[in-house]
Amino acid sequence: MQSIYLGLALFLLLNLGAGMWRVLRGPTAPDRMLAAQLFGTTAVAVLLLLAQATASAALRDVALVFALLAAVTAVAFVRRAWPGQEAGGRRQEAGHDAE
Amino acid sequence: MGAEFTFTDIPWGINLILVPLAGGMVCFLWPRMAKALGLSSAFVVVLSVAGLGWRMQGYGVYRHAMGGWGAPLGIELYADGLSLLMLAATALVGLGVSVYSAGYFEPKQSARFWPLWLVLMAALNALFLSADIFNLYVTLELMGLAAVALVALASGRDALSGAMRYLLATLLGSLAYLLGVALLYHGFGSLDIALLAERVAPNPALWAAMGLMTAGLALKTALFPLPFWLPPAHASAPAPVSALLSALVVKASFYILLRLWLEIFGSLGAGVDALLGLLGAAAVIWGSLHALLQTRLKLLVAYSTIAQIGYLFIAFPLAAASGVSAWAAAAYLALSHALAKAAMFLAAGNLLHFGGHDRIADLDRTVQRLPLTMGAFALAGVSSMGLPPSGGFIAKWLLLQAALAQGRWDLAAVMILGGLLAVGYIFKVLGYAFTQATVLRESRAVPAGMEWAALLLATGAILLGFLAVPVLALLGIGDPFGTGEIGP
Amino acid sequence: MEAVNLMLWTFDTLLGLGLLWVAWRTLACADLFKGIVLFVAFGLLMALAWVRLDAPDIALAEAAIGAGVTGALLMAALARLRASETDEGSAGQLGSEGSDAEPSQWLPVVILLVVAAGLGHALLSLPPEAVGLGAEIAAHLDISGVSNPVTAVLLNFRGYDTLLEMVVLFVALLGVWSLGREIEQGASAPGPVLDTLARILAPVLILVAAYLLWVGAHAPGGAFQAGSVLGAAGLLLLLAGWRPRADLTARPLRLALVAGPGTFVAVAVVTLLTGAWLLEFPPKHAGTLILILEATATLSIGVTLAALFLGGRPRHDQELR
Amino acid sequence: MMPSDCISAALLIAGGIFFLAGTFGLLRFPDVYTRLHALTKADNVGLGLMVAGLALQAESWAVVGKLLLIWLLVLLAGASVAHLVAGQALRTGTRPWKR
Amino acid sequence: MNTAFLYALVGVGLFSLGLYALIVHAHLLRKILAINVMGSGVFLVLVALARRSRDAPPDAVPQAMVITGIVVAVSATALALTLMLKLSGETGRAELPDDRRN
Repeated sequence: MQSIYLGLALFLLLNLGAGMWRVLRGPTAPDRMLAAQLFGTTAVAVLLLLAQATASAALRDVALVFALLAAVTAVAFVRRAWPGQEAGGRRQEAGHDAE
Repeated sequence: MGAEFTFTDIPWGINLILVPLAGGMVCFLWPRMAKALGLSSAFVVVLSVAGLGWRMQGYGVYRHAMGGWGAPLGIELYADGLSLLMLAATALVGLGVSVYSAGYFEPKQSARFWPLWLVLMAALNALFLSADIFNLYVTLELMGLAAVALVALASGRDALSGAMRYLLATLLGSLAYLLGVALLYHGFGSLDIALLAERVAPNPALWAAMGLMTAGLALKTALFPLPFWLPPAHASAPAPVSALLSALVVKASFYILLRLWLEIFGSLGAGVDALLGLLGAAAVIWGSLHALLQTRLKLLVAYSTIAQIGYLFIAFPLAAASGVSAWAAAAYLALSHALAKAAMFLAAGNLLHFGGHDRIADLDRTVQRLPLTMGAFALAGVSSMGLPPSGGFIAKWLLLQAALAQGRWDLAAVMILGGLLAVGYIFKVLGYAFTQATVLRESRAVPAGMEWAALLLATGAILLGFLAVPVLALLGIGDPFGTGEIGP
Repeated sequence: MEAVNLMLWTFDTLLGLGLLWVAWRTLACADLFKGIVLFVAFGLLMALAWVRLDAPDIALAEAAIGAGVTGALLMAALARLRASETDEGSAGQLGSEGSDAEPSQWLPVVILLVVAAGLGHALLSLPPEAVGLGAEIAAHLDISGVSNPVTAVLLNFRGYDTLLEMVVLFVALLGVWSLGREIEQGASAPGPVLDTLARILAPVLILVAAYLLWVGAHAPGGAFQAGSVLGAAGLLLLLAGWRPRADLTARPLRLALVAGPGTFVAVAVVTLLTGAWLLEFPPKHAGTLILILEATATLSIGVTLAALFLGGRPRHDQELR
Repeated sequence: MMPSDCISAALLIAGGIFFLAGTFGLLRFPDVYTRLHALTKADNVGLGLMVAGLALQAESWAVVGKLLLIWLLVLLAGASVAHLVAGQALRTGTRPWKR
Repeated sequence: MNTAFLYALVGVGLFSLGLYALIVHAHLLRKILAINVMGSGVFLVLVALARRSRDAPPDAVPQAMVITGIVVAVSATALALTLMLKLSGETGRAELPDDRRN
């Protein structure tokens, strides 16, 4: 059973690496943010698997905090980093965000 | 306790940390009381340092095991003569700056200044008392953030960019220091300086830790060639803050460096201290020349700080070669420079307040109009130039003696050249202060407290010229420099 | 067993390389927003690394602060930066970013390679057996008042560090407040979804904070983790457009901000008066004292983080009272 | 291997496949709205299956509860964030992809 | 290679990467990110080296130091970000003046 947990954790880590491509590619800010969201979920799964594999219950608390904080970051993104101005949106789409 | 509680039992060392800390928090809660609280805290700190000195004279070094655990598990406070000297500098400069600030800041600024300053005072005292390398890191960060926030109290782009540059430099220095802490802990299994001193053996980890910590602390001390952050931060800050930074904050990181060298890195040999001496010599020349070229008074004083820091580092090769007196000279210089430089910045602040500018060429006839301030500047200048009678003279004389005794003519020549350049830039200011103006400019009155604070600090720097014997005796408590004797 | 070890080894290697790669992309990419998202991902990977290093306490702190609060702080700062730069009409400066992204200085590269090689050599030369204070801690854990060794170190053995560290947070807040008032953000109304989300998540966050605080005595968790989660709750409420009532942002807010360090100083004074040493907890009461310290520290850390997120003094704060 | 082990292994692997599908969608789908769709697959179903698989192995009901709580939180956050991102994307003028 | 040394070397790598970025980038937000990456590297070294002997229980002192360090880092980051915003409000750009050479 342990090798299944660890194998899956390893597989999800590789999955994370693949998702990183979307963060790098974009093209729009929400694309990057969605990829980060998937990162959060994947990390939660990895932590739960490791918790079971290494019999350390504390990792489930880490996963819990992850799940909560990923939501806060995403809300911060929607409310702040992506203010919803026409101009800002178009510039982001063009692929090189303004500072 | 009750009946048995005596004067000796008062925890002087602890007061130095807790009183300003509590004062700072109360200031934040009740801003109206800030000024009164700040002044009384500064006063209590002076009393506590006196009490600590008195106790140490009777009973030797001061130790306090935080939490009662003691090293290696817990953190220990430790004060010997060197710590006492730095604490005294903090207390005296702190009192002077506090008196000055009571008149300097507008009410709004005052409410922001006092909590930050009191926390900075607590951080400095905690730093000088700490005997634990990680605790030193925390005090370094506390000191750095408080200092940056204080610089940013002056609005305007110069102060903000100065503060930002300073923040980045201080964070970088702290991180390098912390990586050194990691290497020392994992190499030798302790965070306590005394225990580390027993355990260290020259190996790559010790070398790497030495490199990281020396570089990080040298950056924070603004040693040449890394002083780029100092002039903008020190020159654009409010005057009392400039005084605190130049007099105390850069000395604090120098103090840690000195401690580490005395206790831990001393065994690593001569190559590095020769390099530090070379950088120090370069700093003396570079800083003095830049000071001479400045047209703004506060920038001139800031560059002069870089030169004076150079002298501190010249002590490294001299002390490594033989004499203890080089270390004593460096400590003496740190103390007298603290007083003199604080006085200079406060005097510069008075001139700025008075005329609305600090252009050196336009300091016309300030001697007649602000005699106390110019007197303070002149007296502080005497100490900075190293002329007798002053603390600066004693320190540089000791250093020069050490250099000559070892045949280091090159270092001696640098010191003399630095002194001559200092004469140049101090007299440049004084010269303009005596000139007649064709038109009288508008001016604002300077509160008496601000003038007297500067003058008293400068007088202190001069008085140190007469107190060499007792001060060096105090410095010898606990034998911080590792031999049986101290002084000339 | 071999297969398990190989998998763990592969996991570690991939994670390590991933950390370096994400850090490199974070710092090298031309687009700042992308950099921030990558930094959040970096925090996530760091938390996994802490787990692999048997440091779940740090993993919790990293998950809450590194990947959460810092990410939100950075995003809010970037949004404000863009707003201020468009206000200045500095559209002409957009081009400068390109030159910044392609630094071609070889001297720093050489120096840093030398530094990295030297440090790597120093690390590898360390003895293979760790020399630490693990045994010392284990020997004193039963009289520390808690059974989680990390909490014992933070609140008892090295409690003085923690006192100063609470003050560091306080100083950062003083600095931010002295730089000016909060920067108003012209964000649109939160809308029903965000409002509902905040209404559900904020209480959960507060409950989780309380849980972490309580569990910290005997399992991973404690004041910092709890405080950061509490801070995240505050952040979420602020993001959902909630603002504290005017009468709360004056004295009560300031009291909450100094509660942590203030209690620490108060306890320090009491221990000094009743015992011989500062912060010396009698073993019988150590557990209670630590809980009191942690509870107030959690409150202060949470409130301070939320206040730092505002980026300045709240609107209704009166400075001179 | 016990029968419960087999079931939970199957559930875990199925969860892993959904994660893979989510990443694949994130990489291959043409615009932010369709990618949102992919993301929710991983969030809801992938993590759900993994949680189910791990819950079968859990040593106590408290652990099962915590696992469920984590899943619910991720679900809630994922759904709200998807909604917010989609709404904001529409408002900022990102056009849905058309064939 | 031993896990402990692997992560410690990654820590050194992060420290160096961050230092490089701190030196060559002009934009303050990047400099702040660089400082944070450097900090993470230092923390990693601190904790990883304590795991050299895997049989013993983890050493809590480095872990406590890192938790302290993380709080210090977030404080410094918050102050730096506010300072950066003030500066860019004042000068119109989030860079240090004549910082092209550094």
